[in-house]
Parts: sequence; C-alpha cells; structure tokens
Amino acid sequence: MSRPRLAIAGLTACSGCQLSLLNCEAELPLLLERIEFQFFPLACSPVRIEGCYDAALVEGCCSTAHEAELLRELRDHSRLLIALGTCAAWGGVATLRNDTPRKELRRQVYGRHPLPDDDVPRPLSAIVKVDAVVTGCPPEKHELLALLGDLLRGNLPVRGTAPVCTDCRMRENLCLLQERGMLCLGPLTLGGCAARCPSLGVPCEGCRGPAPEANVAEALELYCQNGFDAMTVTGRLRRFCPEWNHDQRA
Amino acid sequence: MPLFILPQTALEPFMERLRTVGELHGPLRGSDDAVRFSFLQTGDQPDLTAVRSLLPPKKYLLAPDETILTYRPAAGYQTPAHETGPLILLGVHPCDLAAIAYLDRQFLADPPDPTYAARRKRLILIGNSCTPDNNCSCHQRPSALSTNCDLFLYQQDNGFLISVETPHGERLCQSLGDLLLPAEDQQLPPSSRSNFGLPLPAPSANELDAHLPDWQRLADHCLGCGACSVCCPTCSCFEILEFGGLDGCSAERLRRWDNCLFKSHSEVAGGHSFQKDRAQRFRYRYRHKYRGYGQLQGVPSCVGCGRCRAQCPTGLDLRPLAEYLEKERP
Amino acid sequence: MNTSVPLAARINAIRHLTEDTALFTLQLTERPRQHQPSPARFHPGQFLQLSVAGAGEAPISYCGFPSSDGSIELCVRKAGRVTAALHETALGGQVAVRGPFGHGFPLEHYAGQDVLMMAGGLGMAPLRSLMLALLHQRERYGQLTLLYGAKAPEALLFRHELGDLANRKDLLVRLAVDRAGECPPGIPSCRIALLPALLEGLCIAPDRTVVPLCGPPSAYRFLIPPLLERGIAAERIQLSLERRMQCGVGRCGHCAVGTLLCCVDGPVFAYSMLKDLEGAL
Amino acid sequence: MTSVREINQLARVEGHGRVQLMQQDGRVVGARLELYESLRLFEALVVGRRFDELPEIVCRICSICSTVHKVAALQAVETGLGIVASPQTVLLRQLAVQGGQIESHALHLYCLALPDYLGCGGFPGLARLVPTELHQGLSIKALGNRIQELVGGRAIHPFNLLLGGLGTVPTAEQLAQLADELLAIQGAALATVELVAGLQESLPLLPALPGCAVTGGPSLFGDRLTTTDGQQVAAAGAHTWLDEQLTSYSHAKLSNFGGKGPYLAGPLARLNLAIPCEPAAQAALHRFNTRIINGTLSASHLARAIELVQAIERSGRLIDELLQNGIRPEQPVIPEQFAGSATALIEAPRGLLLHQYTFDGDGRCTGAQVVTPTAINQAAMAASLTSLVDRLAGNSVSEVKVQAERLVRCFDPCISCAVH
Ligand SMILES: Cc1cc2nc3c(=O)[nH]c(=O)nc-3n(C[C@H](O)[C@H](O)[C@H](O)COP(=O)(O)OP(=O)(O)OC[C@H]3O[C@@H](n4cnc5c(N)ncnc54)[C@H](O)[C@@H]3O)c2cc1C
Ligand code: SF4
Ligand code: SF4
Ligand code: SF4
Repeated sequence: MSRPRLAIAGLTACSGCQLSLLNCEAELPLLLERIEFQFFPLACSPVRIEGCYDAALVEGCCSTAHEAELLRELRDHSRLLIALGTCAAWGGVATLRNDTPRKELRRQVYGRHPLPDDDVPRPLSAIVKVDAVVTGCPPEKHELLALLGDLLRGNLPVRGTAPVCTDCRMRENLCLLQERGMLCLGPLTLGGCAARCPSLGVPCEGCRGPAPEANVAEALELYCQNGFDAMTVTGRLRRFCPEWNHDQRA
Repeated sequence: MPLFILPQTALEPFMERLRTVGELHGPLRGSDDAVRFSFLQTGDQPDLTAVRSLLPPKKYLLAPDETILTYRPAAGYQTPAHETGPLILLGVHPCDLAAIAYLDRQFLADPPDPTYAARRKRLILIGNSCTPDNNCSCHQRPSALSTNCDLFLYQQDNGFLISVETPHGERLCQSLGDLLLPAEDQQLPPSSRSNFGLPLPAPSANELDAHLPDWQRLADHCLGCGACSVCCPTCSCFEILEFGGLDGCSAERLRRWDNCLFKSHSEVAGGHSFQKDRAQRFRYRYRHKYRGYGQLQGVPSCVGCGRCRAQCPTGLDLRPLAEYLEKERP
Repeated sequence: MNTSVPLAARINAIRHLTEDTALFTLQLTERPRQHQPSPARFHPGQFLQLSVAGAGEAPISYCGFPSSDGSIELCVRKAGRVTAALHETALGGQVAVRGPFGHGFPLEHYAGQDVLMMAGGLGMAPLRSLMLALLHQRERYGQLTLLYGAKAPEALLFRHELGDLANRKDLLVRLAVDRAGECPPGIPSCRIALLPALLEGLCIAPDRTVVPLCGPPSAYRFLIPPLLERGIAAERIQLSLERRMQCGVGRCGHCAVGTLLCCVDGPVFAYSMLKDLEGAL
Repeated sequence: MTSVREINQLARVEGHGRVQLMQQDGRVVGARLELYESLRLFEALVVGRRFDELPEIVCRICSICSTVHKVAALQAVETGLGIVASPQTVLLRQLAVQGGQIESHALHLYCLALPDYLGCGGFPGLARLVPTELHQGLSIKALGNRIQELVGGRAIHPFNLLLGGLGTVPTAEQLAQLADELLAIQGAALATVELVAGLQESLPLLPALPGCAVTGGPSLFGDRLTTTDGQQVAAAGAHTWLDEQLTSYSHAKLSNFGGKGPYLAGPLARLNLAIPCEPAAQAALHRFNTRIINGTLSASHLARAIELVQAIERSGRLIDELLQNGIRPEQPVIPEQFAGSATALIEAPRGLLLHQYTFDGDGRCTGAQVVTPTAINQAAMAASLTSLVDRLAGNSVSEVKVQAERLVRCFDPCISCAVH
C-alpha cells in the first residue's frame, strides 16, 4: 500500500486542530509508518508546497488574501481538501463579531494604526470546494484517527447527523437544560464528542457547530421559556458559527 | 408457581447471596438524584421504589455503541468474544420486562443476533412491582406483571412477596432458601396486564391519515434531540459504521443506536430521503410504537414506561393522540 | 440460519460497463460456517450484503444466474463509500459477502405467463438475473419482453450482451435513452424517449402478463400508471424497492416501507401491497 | 545594493511568522522578525460579552497554551468580580497549568527543537533516527495532556475549568492514579535534562538578556512581575510597565518596557529569577548552574528541560496536597457583584502572560487586554537576531537562515498568542 501524502496547514486559528493530531501520542509512530507528512509547517521543515497531495487538512478560517491564496494553492495541489475543525468548517471564534465592521474591531485593538486590510473571516467552503469536514473545537481524537484511517484507504469519513443530546442521553446524563435550567446547546449541536461537556456537568457551548437537522426555532423558544433572553442565546449560538437560520425547523 | 416472602431486613443478605451467583446490577440513585441501572457493590443500596431509570435495561442487551465484527486480513470478519457468566438485573419493572420480551422477539428470531443472544443468555431478571406516575401508560398495554423474568418481587409493607417464574428462578430460590419465608395463604395481587404483545386489530384507515394536524403540531415542537428513542426500552434501530485501522488493513464494524426521527435514518445514497418532513417521521414513530412493524406488525412496541415523555425537553406526548385514535377504532 | 458474518470472496473478474458501473465476478474463498447459508445460492431479485473492509457494507442485488461453482456476479455503481472502495479494489482483491437476503421475483408464479420486464438505469442489474433465469428455462414461459431505459446510450449496462439479446427470436428487447449518443452495435432501435413510451404498440394480454419492474425510486410514479391503464392488475406488477439498508435481517430499522421492511418483506413487492402504503413509492 | 531574503514561513513554531534578512553586497546586514499571523482581535471580540463567557472564548487564543489562558482569564474575572475560588479549586487549577507546562515543554523539546540538533526536518525524521527518545518525549507529553484532561475535561480548551470552580471535581482515585504516573515518568524527565545538556550547540553564544517573570505565588503563579535587574511591578501596573507599541511590520504588539527593554520571558528568565524549585529540579539547576544563571540564549532548551522536571515534581506535590486535604465535590462560586476590573499575571510555558478585563454593572465586558509571552519576547528576539547577524558576518545567506530559524526556536514562539 502506498503511503498517502498529506499537507496539514493552519489559517486563522489557534493551531488546536493540528495539535490534536500531535496529541495522538500513542498512534504517532504508526502514523509515521503509514502516512507521509509532506507539508506540515507546525511540526516539520522545510515549508514548501510541492507536487501533489492525496489530501490537504486545513485548519482555521480564511481571513486574509494571503490565506485565500494559500488555500487555493493547497486545493490545486490536493486530490481531497478537508476542513479540519470548527473554524475551518463554520468560521469558529474568529467570526464571533462578523456583523461588526472589521475596521471598527481593528480600531478597538490597534487604534488608528495602519494595518494591511483583512477580510471578514469565513469558513473554507466560502473560498474553495471542501470534500469533507471534521468539526470540533478542537476535533476529537477518535475522529481524527478515523479520518486518517479513511484517507489511508482513499475513503472520505462518514458524517454523523445526530446532535450532542443523543450522545448525552446515551451516556445516561441528567439533562442540564431540562433538570438544571442551564443554557445547554446540545440539541442544536452536531454530536460525536460523546457529550464531553454535559457529562461533566458543563453545558454544551456548541463547539462542533450546528447539527444539520436542528430545530432552531423550537430550541430558541425553549431557551426563552427557561428564562434566557434572546441576546444571551444568540450570543451563545454565534460563538462558533456566525450563520444560524433562526427559523429553521428542519 | 411457588411464592415466598423476603423480609426487608433480609434484602441485604439476599443481594450478597446473589453476588455469589453473578454480577449484580440494579437501579442506583446517583448524587445528581437520577436513577441508573448500575453495578451494585456491597453496601450499595438499590432504589427499588424509583419510578424509572434514565436508560432502560436495553443497554445491557444492545450497547449504545458496540463492536459487532472485527476484520483482519488473514481471519476475515469475526464476531468479537462476548462476556460470559451470569449478570443479574435486580429491580426491573414490568414495563421493562415486557420491553425485553419484545426485543427478544426481534433479536432472537431466526437468525438470532449473535451479540444480543450472547448477552441475553447471561441475563438473570428479577422483576419488581412499582407505582406508576403520570408519565406512565402501562395500564393501556396490559400484560402479566411478571412476564419474562426469573423471579418477581412484589413490594409489600415489610418486604417483598416473591413469585418464582422460571426453573432458573426456582434454582435461585433454592440457594436462597434460608433467607426466604414460605408465603402461606398469600395471593398474588391481581394483574391488570394480561395481553401485552398480542396483535391489535388492523388499523382503521383514518388512523394513518396524513392530514391530521396533530402530526405537524408535534413535529414543530420536536427538537430532534433523539432523547425519546435513546431512552425507549423497545427502540432498537441502529446504524452500522465501519472504521479502518491505522495499519491500513484491519477494520472494526460498530453498531450504534439510531433514531427514526432523524432524516438521515431513511436517506439513501445521493441524499434521497423517504421520510423528508418531521411530521412524516412522527407518524412513522407513532405507528411503530402503537402498531408495530416488520415481523411484529400489529404488535405495539410501547410498553408505557413513560420515559420518552419524562425526557422530552419540550414535553411532547404521543399518548393523547394514541388514546384518541384508539377510541376511533371500531 | 446465521447470516451475520460476511464470508471472504475474491474478485475474479471486473468488466467496466459504463463510466461509473462495473460488473464484478466474485468467488467465495471461505466456506459457510455452521448454520450459514451460501451467499452463492440465490433467487433472482434477492440481494446480498457486500463488505469492503475498512469501508463498510452495502446491499447489492444479484445480477447473474445462480451457478454451481459458487461464483457471484454483481453490477455495482460507484455511489459512495463502500461502492467506491469496491471500485478501487484490484482484480484478485478480497471482499466479503453475506446473504442471500429478502424475497426475489416469484418465478414459481411466472410459469406459462408472458413476462414484461421493465428496467430503468441500474434497475437492469436485478432484472438481468431474472432474465437469465427465464432464458435458462425459456420453454416454461410465454412471451418475454425487456424494456430498458437509460440516460444515454453510453449509460446502457451490459452493452456487450444487448446485441445478442436483441437478435434472439424468443425475446423482444426495446431500448430507450433520454438523449442521443452512440448506440451499442447490433441494436436496431435505441429510441430517444422515456421508458413508458416503449409500451406503445406492444401487444399485451393483461390477464397473462406479469411485469417485473426495477428502477430508481422516483421512476415508479410514472412507470406504473401506464401499466394499470393497460389493464394489468396490481398483483401482476412486481417491483424491487431501494431503501437504506444495513443489517439485512429486519432489525436495524432503516428500510421500512410503511409497516413493511424492505429487506425481509421485499425488496420485491407486488404493487398491490404497496399502493396504499404511505411512503412506499 | 540592498536586498531582502525571507524565511517564510518559520517552521516548527506555533503560528505564522517570518524572518527578513537584509542583504548588502552579498552579506547579511540586518534581520527583522515579522509575526504576520492573521488578526483575530480577541480583545475586541469579547467586548459586550458576559463575564462568564470570557474565559471560554479567550482560551481559544492558542491551543498549546489554552489551559493557562483559561486560568489567567478565570483569575482576572474572579478578582474583578470579587469571587474567591475554594482552595481545592486553586490547587486543581495549578495542577492543570503544570500539565500544560509539561505538554508544551515536551512538545517543543522533542518535536520542534530536537530536529535542529539531529539534522532532520521534524518528528518523522526523529522516528527514524532516535525512536527511543521520541517515544520518551511523547510519553511525557501524553502525561501532560492526561493531567489537563483530568482536570480540564479536555487537553485543549479545557471546558471543565469554570468561573468559581469546576464542572466536575476529579475523584481521589483518578488523582492517585495520576500521581503514580507522574512518579513513573520522573526518570524520563531527568533523562531529558541529560539529553538536552548533551546536545552539541552550533548557534553562536549570544548573551542572555535581563529576564522578567511572575513572582509572589506558588510555581508559575504570583501577583507581581519581577525582573532580574531588580524591578518589581504589581499586577495592576504590569500592563503599563510592559508598554505595548505598534510596529509597521508585525501584527503583534511590541512590548517597549518604557524604553528600558528588551526583557526576556520564559524558562531561562524564570530560572534566573529563582522561581521555587522542587528537589530534583533544584538539583538539576544546581548542576547546570553556570549554564543557566546569566547564561546564553541557547541554554533556554536546557532551562526548559529542567522546568519539565520541576513541573512533574510539582504536579505530584499538588496531588499529594489535594489528597491530604480530602477531595470534595463542590459547586462553583457565583459572583455577587458584576462590575469591576482586574489584572491577572501567570507564567505560561513561554513566559509571562497578562489578562486584564473591565466589566460594567451587568457583568458585560467593556475592555480587555491580553499580553502574551511571545509578544513580550518579540523585542528580545529581534535584538538577538541582530546580534546573530553580526556574529555570522561573512557567512552565506543560507547558513544565516538556518541559524536564525534555530535562534527563533530557542524562544519557542507561539505566534497565535502573540497576535491574538
Ligand atoms: C435491495 C438493494 C439492492 C441494491 N442493488 C444494487 C446493485 O445491484 N448495484 C448497485 O450499484 N447498487 C445497488 N443498490 C444501491 C446500493 O446499495 C447503494 O448505492 C449503496 O448502499 C451505496 O453505498 P455506499 O457506501 O457506496 O454509499 P454511501 O452513500 O457512502 O452510503 C452511506 C450509507 O448509507 C447507506 N446507503 C446509502 N444508500 C443506500 C441505498 N440505496 N440502499 C441502502 N443503503 C444505502 C449505506 O449503507 C451507507 O451506510 C441496492 C440497494 C438495495 C437496497
Ligand atoms: S444536557 Fe444538554 S446535551 Fe445533554 S441532553 Fe440535555 S440539552 Fe442535550
Ligand atoms: S459537548 Fe458541546 S461544547 Fe462540549 S465538546 Fe461536545 S459539542 Fe463541544
Ligand atoms: S414509546 Fe415512550 S412510553 Fe412507550 S415504551 Fe418507548 S419510551 Fe416508554
């Protein structure tokens, strides 16, 4: 079996998705036998895009012309392009205030200091064709390994649709929304994390992005009944994904 | 069917004796006040008066996530080894017992499911009577209280009246002999559940009327969170997933609980879905729960445990609809 | 009968039929285990579950004639994870199969009947199996007709066989395509038309004709009414349904067709069973 | 004629940066570090957010340092709103931060820096050349992650660390298990010190700069900033002291230290400020005293290795203390006031980290400042690059490039943190 050649790159992000890969300490030696990490600036030098990659795993959202260029270059050089993590898939925290003009935000941090123009941060799919998505902030180890297992075989990962609540009930947790009146985004968030947070009594903050079949309208009503004001709820929803359809009943 | 009395004071030694027979599990109240079927260590006090556990005992037969096949190039696909040795479930309510009977009909029918069959084989069931609450609807699906268990404990003032239901239960009682008192002239409480699992008459045409506004009303409120199916003792839809090992050749095949209220449940390659709107899926769920499908068509699968109602974040309830439709039937 | 463990099989031949579809000939390399039926013994219209290790399993119809040597023909279109992985597997590579599953076409009721086979697209795969069985005992049946439609001439499956079939005196073959293209050699008529149009001018005796029908889910809605108009009774129309299917034995719950299960009650159903069943067609 | 050659982008560092080498008549005459990471503008993103959301958002500044960012933010918010976390919570947070220190140092030493000394490009090369050492490094790193997971719920972006407490307190059994693992890994940590001490250094010896670090609390914690040249600044005054300036070439603000800089942050600075050491770390420090105290920049890897020993010992010590006190499930403390402002200082793996927030009467954030170690180190990096270029006068551009990149890695820069 030939070793797939991978490119792993980060755009506007915290490097957490790439680090998650390096956090597979037990599996790294085996991965090295099976996979060629051809382009991986975080962990390997030199940094050079060369030849063709079987897949490019791209972390982060795209927020500058330079990044868009890199992204297109990776797309051109790769058979598959995979959005790694919530920023790449949905925009993530960097898009938290996409409704405020960038200029205004920049002024808050850098004053009137001239800086090169940047764009409104956007998910990868706004720029290039994305073949598969692995969400999570950061993604789960088992999902990364499943992705690599699939790439080894030239497959794309199977995408789940069940929300975090399904995972949560499977773990036999007491529901934080229902029983503790907490603002848990489990019903709206794509599962696959084994309901990490609610399992420790912490409400889901929605780090994996929207579940495709989420009944957003109904959930908003329910949060409202539980005493949360619209501003708090929308603020929460947008922490990881700027675009929600509040009327969606799927 | 012999009857015995187990005094409340003998419960502890009774459990200790059971532990010598097999791994003892029962309903345990956690620090969060929720009840779960869990391993009972010496000293753990099962909550035998709790109305319902979060997950039903189906988790002992069909795990939420389980490997059903492993693949190695030389050996091909193989079923994984199953645990053996008896596992005793203490304190299973009649609804949950009926649910296990239903699952048995589904998973032990020819060809039996190997994983289920192996798990079922090691299970010793000790039933327990209970006091239903507002969410329960067991009275609608009457069956003998003690259906499908080895021993059944009827709660009494100072202990339990035990009925022996199977030869297995009888052997168990023999080994417990010194802890039990003979139940002289005690009578079993009258059972209101006499025909669970029997086919119902064919559905009337209007029951399936797609245009009942109720379907859409229910569907609008459904969050699609999946809680109802996860916690239902007879919901057993599963999806199958295969993961390739990092060695490039081995693989593992998993099955995981699925939910008929998800659109993906009926989606085929290319994204065509046969149950596109949630209202349609609701009706489908209703029909499965109250009408049965497949080989068990006509056999309702709702045992009235009330979990789906108790655990639905928006308080959805199929019951009024079911009652309404039941009345409509000639 | 235990059908839960896939048995190893080798890909003995691959024949590319169209851009995305190929005919795979498999040979079982593992003997059925105890109480396990042989996946190589089947009735036309039944299906098996095909596994490609690391990718998963997909239901695929038998498309050949049951042979005694244990070989299995499958016609598979690259549609997703499993089917793509199959197409990536080289000649001689290992896959695994379990089955057979479901009910096939009720051949026992076809004796002495005219059989009007209608296939759309990939629906030709199970119908080929049926056709081979009918031709094998040709004398038992009345008139045999195959109406087969595809997107374009290039998309017609089994082009290498269609010519010979069309030349047979004991089988009438009519082909329809949505748009023009290069017709297979030896095929006199490859009309640009929709499949039901091929019924025009056919002489059908409704009370001794059975219609095995197989096409994409969306096709049935416009394939069936013309047949009913010709006076063919609903019981005489037998269609093979496609549903999402995982276990093959009626447990995973995905393939429900109303209150029936496609995998155990089907995949071949008489139209009379389906016509009042919501969500069936 | 002047021309510019770039190292674009720097590899084996977190984030996006480059070094520009100014060339004149074929000789490198100057160098400039440019951190061009794209802006996320966290300090603006959090404005208007409720106090309890801040730590959850700002920990996403960086993954390698997410635990320490989270703890810094929690401390700043708590101080601002008058929340006093329980002693148990305080100890558990310290443990999580030590876990982060272990993970980060092991990652840097074994995966990012070591390849420089073995002449390979990264961990794939290490797996070939020194599989045993790589395995050793990865097991240390894994343990650092397990600590963060147990306390924080996840190795990256630890959600279980909440305002006023924890979601779920780990059990005594889990902690005891961890203590055993820590004990078992100590040998590997000591071996790391030997490994790093024995590496053949090819970088020119550049003098270390004066250092700054947090002091006044347990290891990595404190309430003031201290410098090796004897200054002390209370947390509240630290942001002013650091005096962040904007440059035309870097997206990270540059600390100007009131014109008195540059100062070095990080392991070398910490050890020079004699931040309390556990016995084995103390012994190691003692042994390599001459290399560390007022030592050269390239000793930073050795300092990091000694800190690895320290963090492992310290974690064990913290667990002992926790177990001795008895583990109790606790509910997070809830604030009673919603207005306030505060600054928290903490030592991140790469050095001093500052979080400063102000809240209005509804508990909504009206202002935020985050100063990270790499931003602080920027000036020191620039100064050392200049000295490096001086030292290497006459060498080929490609040689200068190699050494410049190595020099940058001595600082273990974390550019996402610097440009946040
Ligand atoms: C009875 C029957 C007979 C079939 N016969 C053939 C045949 O002869 N040749 C052929 O090419 N195709 C046939 N199909 C369709 C074929 O099964 C699907 O195209 C195939 O499952 C796609 O699997 P995949 O993993 O490649 O696609 P994916 O889209 O990656 O599949 C994703 C998941 O959905 C499920 N799934 C998706 N589509 C279907 C589907 N249509 N039916 C069942 N499960 C699905 C798969 O099990 C898988 O788990 C048949 C389907 C059925 C139900
Ligand atoms: S706690 Fe949250 S994730 Fe879990 S079931 Fe309740 S709403 Fe869903
Ligand atoms: S529970 Fe929610 S916030 Fe936590 S990991 Fe899962 S998706 Fe992310
Ligand atoms: S449908 Fe609801 S009440 Fe009926 S058995 Fe399932 S969970 Fe219990």
